[in-house]
Amino acid sequence: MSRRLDTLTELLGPAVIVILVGALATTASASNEVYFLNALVFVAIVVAIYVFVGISGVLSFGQISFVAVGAFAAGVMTVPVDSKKGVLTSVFPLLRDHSVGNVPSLLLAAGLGGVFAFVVGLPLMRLSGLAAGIATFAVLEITHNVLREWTKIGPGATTLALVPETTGALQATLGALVAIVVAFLYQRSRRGRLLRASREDPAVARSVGVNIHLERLLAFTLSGALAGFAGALYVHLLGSITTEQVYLELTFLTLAMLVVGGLTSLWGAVIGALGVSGLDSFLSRAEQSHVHVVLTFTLWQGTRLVFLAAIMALVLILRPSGLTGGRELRLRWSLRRGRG
Amino acid sequence: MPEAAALELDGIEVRYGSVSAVRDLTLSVGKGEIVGLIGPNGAGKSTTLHAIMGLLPAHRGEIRLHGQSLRRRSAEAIARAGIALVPEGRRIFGDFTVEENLRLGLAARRQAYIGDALGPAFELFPILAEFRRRQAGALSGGQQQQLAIGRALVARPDILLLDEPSLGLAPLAVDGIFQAFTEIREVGTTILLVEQRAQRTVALANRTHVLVGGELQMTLGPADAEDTDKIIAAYLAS
Amino acid sequence: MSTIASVDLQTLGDAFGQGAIYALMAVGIGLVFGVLRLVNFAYGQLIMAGAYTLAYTSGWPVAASIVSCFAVVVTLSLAMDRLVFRPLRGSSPAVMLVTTFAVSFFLQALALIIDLRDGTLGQIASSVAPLNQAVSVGGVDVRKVTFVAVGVAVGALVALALVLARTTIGLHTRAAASDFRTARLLGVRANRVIAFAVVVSGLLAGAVAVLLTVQNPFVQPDFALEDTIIVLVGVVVGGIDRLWTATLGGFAIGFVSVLVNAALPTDKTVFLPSVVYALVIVVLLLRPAGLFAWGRRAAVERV
Amino acid sequence: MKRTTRWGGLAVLLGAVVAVAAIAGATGGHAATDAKKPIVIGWAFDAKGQMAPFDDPALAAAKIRVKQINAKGGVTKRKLVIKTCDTQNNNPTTAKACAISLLGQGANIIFTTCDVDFATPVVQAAINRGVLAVAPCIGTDQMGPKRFAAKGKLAFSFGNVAQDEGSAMAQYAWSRGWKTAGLGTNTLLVYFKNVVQAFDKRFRQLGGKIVDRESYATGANNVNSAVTRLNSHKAAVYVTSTSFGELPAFVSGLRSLGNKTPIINSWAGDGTYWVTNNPKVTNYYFVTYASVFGDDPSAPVRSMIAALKAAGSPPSTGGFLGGADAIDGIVIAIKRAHGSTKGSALAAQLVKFKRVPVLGGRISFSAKLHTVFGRDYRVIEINNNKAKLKGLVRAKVIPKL
Repeated sequence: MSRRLDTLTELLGPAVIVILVGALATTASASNEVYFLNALVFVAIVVAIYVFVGISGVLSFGQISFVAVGAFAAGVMTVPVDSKKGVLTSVFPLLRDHSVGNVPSLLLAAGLGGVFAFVVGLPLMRLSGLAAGIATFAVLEITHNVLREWTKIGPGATTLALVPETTGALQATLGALVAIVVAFLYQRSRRGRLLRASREDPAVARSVGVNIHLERLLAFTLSGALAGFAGALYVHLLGSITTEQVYLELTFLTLAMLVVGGLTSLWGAVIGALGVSGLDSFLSRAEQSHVHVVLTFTLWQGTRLVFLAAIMALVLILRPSGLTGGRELRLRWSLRRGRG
Repeated sequence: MPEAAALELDGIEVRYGSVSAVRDLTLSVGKGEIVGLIGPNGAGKSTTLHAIMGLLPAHRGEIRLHGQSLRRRSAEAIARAGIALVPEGRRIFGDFTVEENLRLGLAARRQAYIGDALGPAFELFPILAEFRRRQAGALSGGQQQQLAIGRALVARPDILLLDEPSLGLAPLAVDGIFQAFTEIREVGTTILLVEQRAQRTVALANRTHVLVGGELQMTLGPADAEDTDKIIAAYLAS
Repeated sequence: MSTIASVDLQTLGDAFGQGAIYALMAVGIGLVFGVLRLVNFAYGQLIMAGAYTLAYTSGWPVAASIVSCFAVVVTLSLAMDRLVFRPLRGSSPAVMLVTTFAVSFFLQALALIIDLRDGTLGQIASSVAPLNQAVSVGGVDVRKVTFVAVGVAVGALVALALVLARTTIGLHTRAAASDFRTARLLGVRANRVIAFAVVVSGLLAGAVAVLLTVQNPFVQPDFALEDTIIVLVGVVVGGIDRLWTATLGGFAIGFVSVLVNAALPTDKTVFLPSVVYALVIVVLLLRPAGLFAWGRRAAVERV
Repeated sequence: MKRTTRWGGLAVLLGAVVAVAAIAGATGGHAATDAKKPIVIGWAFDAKGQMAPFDDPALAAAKIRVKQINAKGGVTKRKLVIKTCDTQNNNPTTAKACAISLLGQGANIIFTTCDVDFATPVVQAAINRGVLAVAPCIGTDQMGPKRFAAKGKLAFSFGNVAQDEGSAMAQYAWSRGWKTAGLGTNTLLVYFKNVVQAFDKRFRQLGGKIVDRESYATGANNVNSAVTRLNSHKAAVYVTSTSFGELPAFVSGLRSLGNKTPIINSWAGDGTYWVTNNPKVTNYYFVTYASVFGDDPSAPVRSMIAALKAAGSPPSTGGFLGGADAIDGIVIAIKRAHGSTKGSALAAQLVKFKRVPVLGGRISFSAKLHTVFGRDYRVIEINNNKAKLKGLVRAKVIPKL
């Protein structure tokens, strides 16, 4: 009974909070709505990273490559054809002469992200530890370099503009929910549990016949698909994208969100993404003008990042296991602790 | 006892999470004594040594060195207070030379030394002096054990804790090690010896405590060494 | 014909200079990793702080300017250890790494505020610029900084090697890097060893700040950030578990980047990162424990 | 104890929600329709980030210009008002929120930051709503239909277009009798690349010879290699377009190798804030909007610089002029559109600009080029770290790239 309730809250907790943020977005002013939608898109990105990094325990700096591929694929394929002829002059005719709608672009991004992750993961998932971290980072660098310099597949170093801004409150909320539900189903599935077991003890997992390489590859691919999907949500939110926007800074920021929230739980991924985005938006607004929350806050111009970084560092120093302690949301607490 | 014992454990309890590995353990080691601690695997022998070294906190009870509580002291501080542990598996630095390994032992030495600082090790185990420039990892198992004991001795500790020093050694090497214990005692160093070789330990030690399931089961004297039944009974008493 | 040969020698000089500077950074990063098992992403910001110090003191006598650079970097390095690394000891590697991201961003954001006070972004540090001048070696112009960088790197590495091999603190540091728990059991003082590593790594960062400003005198908040990332990659590729393999890794990635850049046709140099990182992936797949970690198995499951 | 840790997550979450919710309570204004109401210029810019050194002086000059115009009664009897919003180092989310917020406050025209990539979220927010988007100093042809297709009709920049600048540089080099050139392209920005490409094309048209083409990129750590290779190709002039750390690295790198060949740079190389004391910067040229070194030939420009100094924001490069020129240009367009501030009406006027006089001189736009061309560039030479006006040059041809 209590276990079933736990299963329920594990999914409902993140879902409810995301719907709440989505609902708040619709009540906010047009300029503030952007911040809420941005937070929801970040939920999707961080959950995508969680599906691999959180569940497998292997650190990857490469997941933003899949966000980038998703964003550019969805972006390039949704710019109207008549605009493309003028602005994307050097791309392959196939890309220049066809466009797809919003939903197909999201699916396309997810598919491409997944395929790319699978291809990359095939050799790389043999690695673990720091070697895996650096190899995935190399993937990020190469992806960025190619997207930036190869003008046959996109705008190259210039901004991809004119992307339809279809990520409104509804799409952002649904998108975040999709990521959460997929992550939940995966971590509850047999394969997800096997991979998690291999994180706790690779030797034991191997000895009972778990093919760690295969399980990691699966999670990597799923994570890549979700990341591509999240990238599509992102480009449809901003209406434009540059290669710099889906590169180092986003990689560090989203990883920080995951760790601040709690690396090892879906709840942690969601809380980290919302918490840090919320704090960032709050500081951003406080720098623009006064913000009233019980007290009135005003920030000196230019200090937002100083405070954001300091607060993140402080959270990690005081609570190294993250805001949620890396545990899923549980409403009924028994006296026994989760870990034996 | 008029004088405080060199080392006293007073009703200590050590826990791993919610499981207690050692319960209500009280024992004392007098100056210059060898005290043995034997018992089946998982009885809490190593745990006891780790608690003494401050590697694990004592959940309850008190550990005293010369009457002074060791509560809240770090491992490095306890080492410098005069307790040396020869850890299970020896834990020598295989990439380092024999001499470097011994010099590491000096980290815990309290007073300045005259002459060869590594003397205590070389006197006891001349082979170490001969191999001082060799890589420690290249030594045989018995020699590595001698190195680990020598490394502990150069700190000139008041109390030497040994965690299964004979484990995995050839019989001849075991004889050498046990011989060394007697010599170490003769210099006045107190020894708490955790061992699996029950009979030899009982024969050597002033007293030998049998630990079963984390609790003190029985205490044997050297006279009991020949009484195999008694020792077996103590082991099975869980 | 003669032009090509001279370009090659110059390129080789540049490659050695770059490799030497990266080797110094690799030691700084590797030393702290050795005792703390912490990958310090914020290492570049130590160098950045040193470079800003050089810029803001460029009116001073060169010696005073360099001394203050070292003072600032070492102080910041110790402060980082005290305020961030020490509370994090024993945390998971991922948490430690991500915290150093935050520290890195914090320091960059702070530098941006300080720098922008005069309405321009970037400060010039040119007190040591004469080192960038060239000397003619066999008809080829080679920058003095190349020799200085190689000289400083070799000197610093030899000195460090001697300290590590011959002194007590060196012995204790090596022991701590190899097995911290046992070292502490033997009475090795953790704080002293860590302080040693942190100070030495700070001194190296100070030296790198001086050398990097010679080549690139314009100091901005992201100064040395790119270099740090590349060196971190190089360190892991070389083998982070040991100081020497880590150092070689740092040297190799600096050296190879310059050579690959020179080998690429001009219109393809934009793909330099792809080539270098593809090499990184290949090496990691073939030798996951590190390119120079002979006879070691890939059992490093740390992050 | 355990209880608090377990509920800690929820508490933090609740806090976050409250914080986010607090942001929701903002204002939304209504567009001014009354002819007597002021003309609102929404200025989304980077106040304290990387682009601040470009954006801040442009805004400061624009503010002074607006004050001067308002003192004379404004435009078609309407006053000009500048409302600003800080895009905080051009964070794309903040930039978009800024643009929407300024439009919500009734902005008739939206100004944006001096880099087209950073500007895009703001530009799109404006042009999607039919509002004119203006950049004071973007230097590529991207601020217009080339980037934003049909909607790009509403996007303009008062910066000088790279093609024009590179062409002017080539003309100047040729006029000095420099017949061979070595090119160093910083591939980071389209602007950097276009300047050098335009130089390349125009210089060869004039009969010059390119002896070497090297490239490097900010952040790729390869400027030294490019310098080394350029040094081994003797040329009468080295050409680059760069700023940031690569500028001093490029110049002092060549000089340190004992190479004394003239170097010419675009507006990107304006200012002396970057010069190194050792080796000193010598024989270095650049073209720019205005000389900030006290010797600009135009009296109005000199007095604008004086006004900026008095306002406490002395300009470090000529780029400030884009801010003032943009205000002048907008005012002329509004007058010619009979007081309309509709994006399409203003754009229709702007594309007809042919050598229209503004504060900094005469400027032109065309249906294709929404970025200024035809300016009289100030050629400045730095010798021994001292900058001095050397002459003026205007491009005769705008090469097609």
